[in-house]
Amino acid sequence: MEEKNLKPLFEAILFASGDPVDLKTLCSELDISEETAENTMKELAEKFLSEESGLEIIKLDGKFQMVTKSRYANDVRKVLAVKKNAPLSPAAFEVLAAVAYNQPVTRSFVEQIRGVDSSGVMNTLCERNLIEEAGRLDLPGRPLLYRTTDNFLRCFGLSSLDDLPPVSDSDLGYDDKNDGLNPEKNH
Amino acid sequence: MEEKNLKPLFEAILFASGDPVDLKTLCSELDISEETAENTMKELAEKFLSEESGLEIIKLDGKFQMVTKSRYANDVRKVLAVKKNAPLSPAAFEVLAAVAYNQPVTRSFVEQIRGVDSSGVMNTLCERNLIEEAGRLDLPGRPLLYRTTDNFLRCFGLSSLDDLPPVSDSDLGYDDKNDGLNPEKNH
Amino acid sequence: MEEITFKTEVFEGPLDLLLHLIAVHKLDIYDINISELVDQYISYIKSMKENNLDIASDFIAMASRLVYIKTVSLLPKKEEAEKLKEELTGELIEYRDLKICAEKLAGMTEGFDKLSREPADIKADMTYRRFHDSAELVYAYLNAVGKKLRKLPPPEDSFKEIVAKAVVSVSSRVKYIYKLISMTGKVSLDDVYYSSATRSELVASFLAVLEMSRKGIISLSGSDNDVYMEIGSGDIENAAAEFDEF
Repeated sequence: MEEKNLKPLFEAILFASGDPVDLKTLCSELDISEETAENTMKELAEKFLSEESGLEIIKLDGKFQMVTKSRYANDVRKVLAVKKNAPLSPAAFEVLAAVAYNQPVTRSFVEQIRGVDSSGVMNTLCERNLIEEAGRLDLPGRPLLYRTTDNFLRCFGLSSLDDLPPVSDSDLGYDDKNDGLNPEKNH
Repeated sequence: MEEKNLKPLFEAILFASGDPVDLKTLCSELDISEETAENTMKELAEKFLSEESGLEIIKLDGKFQMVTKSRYANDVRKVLAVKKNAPLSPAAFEVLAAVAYNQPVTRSFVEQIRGVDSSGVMNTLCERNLIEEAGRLDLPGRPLLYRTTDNFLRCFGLSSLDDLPPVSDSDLGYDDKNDGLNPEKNH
Repeated sequence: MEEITFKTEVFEGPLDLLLHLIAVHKLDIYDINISELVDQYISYIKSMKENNLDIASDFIAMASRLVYIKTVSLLPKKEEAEKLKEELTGELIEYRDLKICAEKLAGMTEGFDKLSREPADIKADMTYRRFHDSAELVYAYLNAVGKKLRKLPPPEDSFKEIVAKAVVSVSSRVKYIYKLISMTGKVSLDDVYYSSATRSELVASFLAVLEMSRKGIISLSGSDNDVYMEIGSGDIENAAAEFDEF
């Protein structure tokens, strides 16, 4: 590998990794000497030291990591934390309702109800402390079960799950009982 | 906030976010004008364009994201032991095109254009974060609507949906004049 | 008919196959020669069968649609046939444009190599703090299960039946008509048509007469309003196997 390209490559690797990167892995995967790698990393670190950059490269226990300079931490946190105020999407509402009315449920049960992949939405709801894990189902693969949280009750002004507004079969438009939506039958 | 510090701060924010960052969020959280933000982002993007850097800043539908330059992808994947995703199938490209050019669309719309069942492909595209839910259509059965994601824009090198290549008659790509694909008759 | 040379090609669906046939056989997409297209399409489906390929129901459904258009276009009133052909042309053009767009997208995937990173762990408390009326949950739940309420597409079996009807009818009508002529020597076309109990039987009878006369199994004589069928020189035994494919 031509040496002149190593600096931007190292930069790309450190960026994409997030975690500290072991110099030994770098050397063996890119087939370069440890000395070359060490020098390249040093040059790269110097480049980032300038006032111009908001990032720096730190060395931890023989590994290198790209991080934001600490003086920007507060503003970074402020901007990134904005997400936490975002209202729920319609999809998130649907997943939340599917969990609330059928809990505890597996992810695939929710997906079966909605007919679409819902894993991203379920992760968000966990992160936002509206649903949580509730053990595993005793089936092959031992899938995770989910239930709603106390924070969920608070956000919807409910004192317990018994207060959930009822959804009747006629609301769902079912006359036929064999609709496959009955949770008991699905587990 | 002093303007001279904005560039490194933006760099730190884009780095820490990983995801695309909305310019509006930046402006409101940092209390700066949209013009200032736009200019700062432009300068920052230019800085990364140099051969020296392995990163670049791309614009996606009014948001900005820091990513690695594509020429380093193979080496980055090798060092970080990331498997490259399987390339998309021709069917996946068809579904993507159907969604991209007509969004938001229902699954049955896509299936009508293609003439074949497309649910499996659409689930895969959701999992790979190339399309996403976009509410439901106000029709009996309330079918889900789909649209393309910011990640779709990134993967196909588009700044916005307006950059989608046009479908023009001159592009029909048939050489034979007697093929019945005479553009004059088309419209 | 031309040798089937596209055994290894994979088609995304019936529309894809039709576009291929139209291009290969230089048909006019804006004025499709429907009977040639039907012949090409059916022979392709047959070759798929011979190669033991799974034939998706979509392909069979299109076959029956094409045969129907062909049948209708043989009727004296041309309007319906024109309408059906226009519909098909519209779908083909729409699909052709989609393929063009898909190919363009397939050629611009460099961005798949622009790698991002996991968001930094900023230790923010992401707990949801907005308040909602619990009635919103009911609404959301109804929406979530709404998908289930959607009229499900007919099961594959029901397509089989539609196709099977046409299939069985044509070959059974061939046998029936052939027997009829064999016994009486000369049969009026009208008699056959008027004896058809259902629309699908009428269509099948029409197709049967058409195919038999094309293959020379029967010959037609008489004037416009008074056509008679007689046994022709064609070999019913060889042809019979082919009818069963319909």
